[in-house]
Amino acid sequence: MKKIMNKAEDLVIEMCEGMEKAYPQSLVFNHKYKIMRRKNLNKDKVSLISGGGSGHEPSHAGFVGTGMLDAAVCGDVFASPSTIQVYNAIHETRSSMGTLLIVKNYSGDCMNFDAAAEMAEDDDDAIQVERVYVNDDVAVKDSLYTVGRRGVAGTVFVHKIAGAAAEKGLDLLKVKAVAEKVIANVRSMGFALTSCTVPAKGTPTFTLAENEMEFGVGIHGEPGVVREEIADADQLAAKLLERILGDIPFAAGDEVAVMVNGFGASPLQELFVLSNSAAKILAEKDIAVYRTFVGNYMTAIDMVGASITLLKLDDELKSFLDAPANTAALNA
Amino acid sequence: MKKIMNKAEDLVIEMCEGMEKAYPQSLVFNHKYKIMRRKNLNKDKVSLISGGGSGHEPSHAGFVGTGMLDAAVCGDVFASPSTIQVYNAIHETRSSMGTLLIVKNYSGDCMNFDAAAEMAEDDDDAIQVERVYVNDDVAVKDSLYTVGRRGVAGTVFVHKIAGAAAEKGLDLLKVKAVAEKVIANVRSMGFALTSCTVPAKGTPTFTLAENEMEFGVGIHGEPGVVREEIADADQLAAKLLERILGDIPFAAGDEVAVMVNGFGASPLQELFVLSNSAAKILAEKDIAVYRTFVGNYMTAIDMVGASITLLKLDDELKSFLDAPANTAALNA
Amino acid sequence: METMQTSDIMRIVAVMGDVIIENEIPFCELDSAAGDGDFGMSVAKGFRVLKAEWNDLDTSNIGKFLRSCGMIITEHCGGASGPIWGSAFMSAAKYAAGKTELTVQEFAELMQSAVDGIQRRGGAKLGDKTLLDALIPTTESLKQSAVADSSFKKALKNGALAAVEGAEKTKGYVASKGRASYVGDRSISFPDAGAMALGIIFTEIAEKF
Amino acid sequence: METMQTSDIMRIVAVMGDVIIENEIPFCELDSAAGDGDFGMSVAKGFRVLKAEWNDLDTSNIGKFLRSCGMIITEHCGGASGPIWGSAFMSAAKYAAGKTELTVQEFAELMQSAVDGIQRRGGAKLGDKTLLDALIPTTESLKQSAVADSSFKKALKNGALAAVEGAEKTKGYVASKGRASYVGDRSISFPDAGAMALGIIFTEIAEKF
Ligand SMILES: Nc1ncnc2c1ncn2[C@@H]1O[C@H](COP(=O)(O)OP(=O)(O)O)[C@@H](O)[C@H]1O
Ligand SMILES: Nc1ncnc2c1ncn2[C@@H]1O[C@H](COP(=O)(O)OP(=O)(O)O)[C@@H](O)[C@H]1O
Ligand SMILES: [Mg+2]
Ligand SMILES: [Mg+2]
Ligand SMILES: [Mg+2]
Ligand SMILES: [Mg+2]
Repeated sequence: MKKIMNKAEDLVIEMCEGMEKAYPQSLVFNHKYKIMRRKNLNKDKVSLISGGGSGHEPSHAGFVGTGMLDAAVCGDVFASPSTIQVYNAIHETRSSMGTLLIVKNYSGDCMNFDAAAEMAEDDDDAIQVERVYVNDDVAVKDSLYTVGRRGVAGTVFVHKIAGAAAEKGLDLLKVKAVAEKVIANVRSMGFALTSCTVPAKGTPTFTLAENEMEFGVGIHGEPGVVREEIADADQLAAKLLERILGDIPFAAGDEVAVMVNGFGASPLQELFVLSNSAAKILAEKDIAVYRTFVGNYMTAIDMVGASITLLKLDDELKSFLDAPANTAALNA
Repeated sequence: MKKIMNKAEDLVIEMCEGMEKAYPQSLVFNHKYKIMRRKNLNKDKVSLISGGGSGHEPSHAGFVGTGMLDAAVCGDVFASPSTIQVYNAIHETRSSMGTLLIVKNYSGDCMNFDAAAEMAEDDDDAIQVERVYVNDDVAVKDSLYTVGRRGVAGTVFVHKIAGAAAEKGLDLLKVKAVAEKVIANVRSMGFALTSCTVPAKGTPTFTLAENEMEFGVGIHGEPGVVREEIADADQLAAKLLERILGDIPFAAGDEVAVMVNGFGASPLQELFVLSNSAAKILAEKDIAVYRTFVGNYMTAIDMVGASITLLKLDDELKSFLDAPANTAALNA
Repeated sequence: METMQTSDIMRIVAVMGDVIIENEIPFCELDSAAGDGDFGMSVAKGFRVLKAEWNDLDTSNIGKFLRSCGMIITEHCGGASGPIWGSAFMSAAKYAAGKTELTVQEFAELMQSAVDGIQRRGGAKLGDKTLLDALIPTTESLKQSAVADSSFKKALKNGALAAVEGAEKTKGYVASKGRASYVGDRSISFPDAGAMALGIIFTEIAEKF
Repeated sequence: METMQTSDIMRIVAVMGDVIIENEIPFCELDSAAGDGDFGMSVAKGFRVLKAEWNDLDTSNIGKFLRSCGMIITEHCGGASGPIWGSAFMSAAKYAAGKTELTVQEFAELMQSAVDGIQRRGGAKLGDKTLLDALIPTTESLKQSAVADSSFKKALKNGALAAVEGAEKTKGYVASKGRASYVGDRSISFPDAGAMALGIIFTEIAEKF
């Protein structure tokens, strides 16, 4: 393992401290509960909290700021933050309008965010808390008998759009409804050319041969649909889009936002090549691209690979997508 | 080699097309001469052109836009664009105020940008062209008998600050003077934990043992000061800053901008750890950090590693650094 | 009738913590096959804090003791383990509120409360390939021991056997809860990490009792 | 007096192009030791375009022909090679403006113009570990051949020998221009890629003439 770090057990704290020092005007870091929050909270809007295991940088702390999140709760690498951490984040960012928790659909995250919400609602000075669960990864079958699809890069669109809705002053249930509209219309799928390496473990989570890729990989290195031979960028875009477009009814003429998301170690030049391949296919299928995001948004530490996310847009989603945002990782 | 691409020879074109499609409102790509330019040029300000070999994404095309560059000329991977490409960029972005070329100090780049400037000045409808050469890499000895230091991540500060000066309406010689002030006050140094792989070649440029790093590496994988055992983040920051602070007279109380720049495959979590280490050292030395930039700005394709850049600030540089910018890779 | 005192319950939790801390790496390995390999780390993290704060815990009765354990576990166990183990302790604490001793019957009911807490939190049932596949058989066995008027020694021993047996069976299940569920059929043939861990923990508790 | 016609110069450039294209990979390898390994690619790219557009070149005289070569090379050779080889051709073209034949003496002067063009562009001198360490000896040798009234055949042969010898010597130099200069002392013991390439190219031209 070759990493720029000190001790693995200090990595999350040092990373968060580094981030706080880089954005002293806008971010405050709570060491005890590993909460990154906006420095200037607006008590008269719905508070938005997300978070999860670390290792997905810039998610989620990179999206804390005007027009997006109020706080991100940081777990250890790939481990959900605890109930108590989330509970404290709810208190630290409490507003007169209530709180929305944006949870990626993993059982650990769901249980901790749920329990924290219940704790906050049970308090004497109860806080109204609503939750949404992002489950955009079409690599995983959605079924009544499983925990359902995973939440991956599409989460960033939820942050952006629900963030804009909250900033505009919508009430808790309306912000929640907007977030759920995003969730209903966003789908993602990714692939890995190499595994990530969890710092505390020090060795890759899985091993691929020189000509292999893991198609449908998760953002923690979870296995996906199939392990198969590496394809070129045009083929990769076609395979990913086939799955995504097969999962949600898209009609010719629909408008979408596209995110080509790097998993951490794929260079930007390759992400733009992939996004070019995707754009060609969408044009052929007569799906109009309203906006494109290319970069590292929801990473898997240092995995080589990428995902494509499509979000079907209507006028409401478009206006929130275009609204101003001022965060470390996304400015609009 | 595991890369997301189609044919290696099409990579630069496809990447640029992908970029143009992702930013259709602001960018136009000239295929013949591989020039990425602003869609809406302002003919009444000094035009700023940079560029160089590809492989440093988001440099340089990612910094084309309001408040920064008017055009980036894209060479093949790690190869200077040709004189004719640069010449055409000068023509495509000509303004009533003249043109400044921001050149990274490599012999190929210098020769091509120089020759292009001479061609443009020799034309019947001569364009006034000035040049600056960025040479911030303290890993390389500056001497009268060599081509001098290399230009690396500090170039991005030149784009930002000269871009703001041009946007403000300063004349060509004043914009050039501001750019030269940045160059005089900016120093960088980097290290690699692994080599990059040039797509056309398909194998790493150099090989490091599991416990080795190349200290002082260049952004094309050029060797640096010494190959030695990997150090931890605190030690790395100390070693880099020692070189940087040894090269330019810093005094306690000085204010600086810091850039912690990833080389392409180092995850953001590690860059924030490194930036945290650097911040601790600068605080000890009583050097005030005015702003910090952490991310991939001047990459070496898919190299694992990073660099630190310090820019000594005065009030003029601060105001230009803080001025608005609206580009793919930097928004202010 | 034979009863456990607060100090007995404390001893049981102490043994549990020691087994977890000792087995941190093996427990991670159990989670590597089909999960994400952090189970040992996640539980050990919380139980290490518990050990460090052992002398400051409220031990005025069994309920208070279990509640103060539950708070620490909820805060410091990572991932899914925090809420699962935390809600088990919190729910058991509610059952034991004010109690300073427990019969075998009451101990079985306390364990049932733990099961209920976990199910309320995580929604899993028997056969979903989670630690419930060990914990539910243990609880059922304890109930039978109460009916049969067994000693604690014997009840704990049979309970541990039931856990080990239940954990073994998880090899044949497809995971439908937790991270292993993403692997679908690929999870077959690997036992569930949490269930296996409970088998090991309960065996050690029965031996030390 | 023996002279070269425009067609002879065209043949020489054609051979040069063929050698460069054939040796693309070996030339890259020469640049790998201390440079960045793209030299073969950079020059071959331009000469491939030259070959493709060969029938459209202006061949009305030597100056025009070299100028149209120089334009293509300047546009299509990558990296440092574009301006270096481009300015060599453009500068030689200026010398040969309007000429349709060249004596050995004039050919030597044309080569001197190429050297001057490269030096104006890149500022390197003999001993800086660049292709000038081959090209300058070749030019000096051609001048001596002119004084000695040698045939073109002999002049080219001696010129090629001088290039090979000059290129060999670069092994002992520390690079001070071009990318190899960043390596400092580490560049010693590796010859310069550009100089070695000229040795190979000139040898082939002399043989084919
Ligand atoms: N919904 C659930 N109900 C009960 N136990 C569960 C549930 N989900 C997971 N588990 C248990 O937790 C164990 C994994 O814990 P851990 O590795 O800490 O969680 P994570 O999945 O977040 O990495 C599994 O082996 C299983 O026994
Ligand atoms: N200033 C210079 N003058 C003359 N020749 C030079 C100069 N700089 C480099 N060269 C030649 O160019 C060759 C390298 O060309 P190339 O690999 O295309 O350039 P780059 O350094 O941009 O990768 C060197 O081997 C050397 O012979
Ligand atoms: Mg986990
Ligand atoms: Mg080069
Ligand atoms: Mg786990
Ligand atoms: Mg080269």
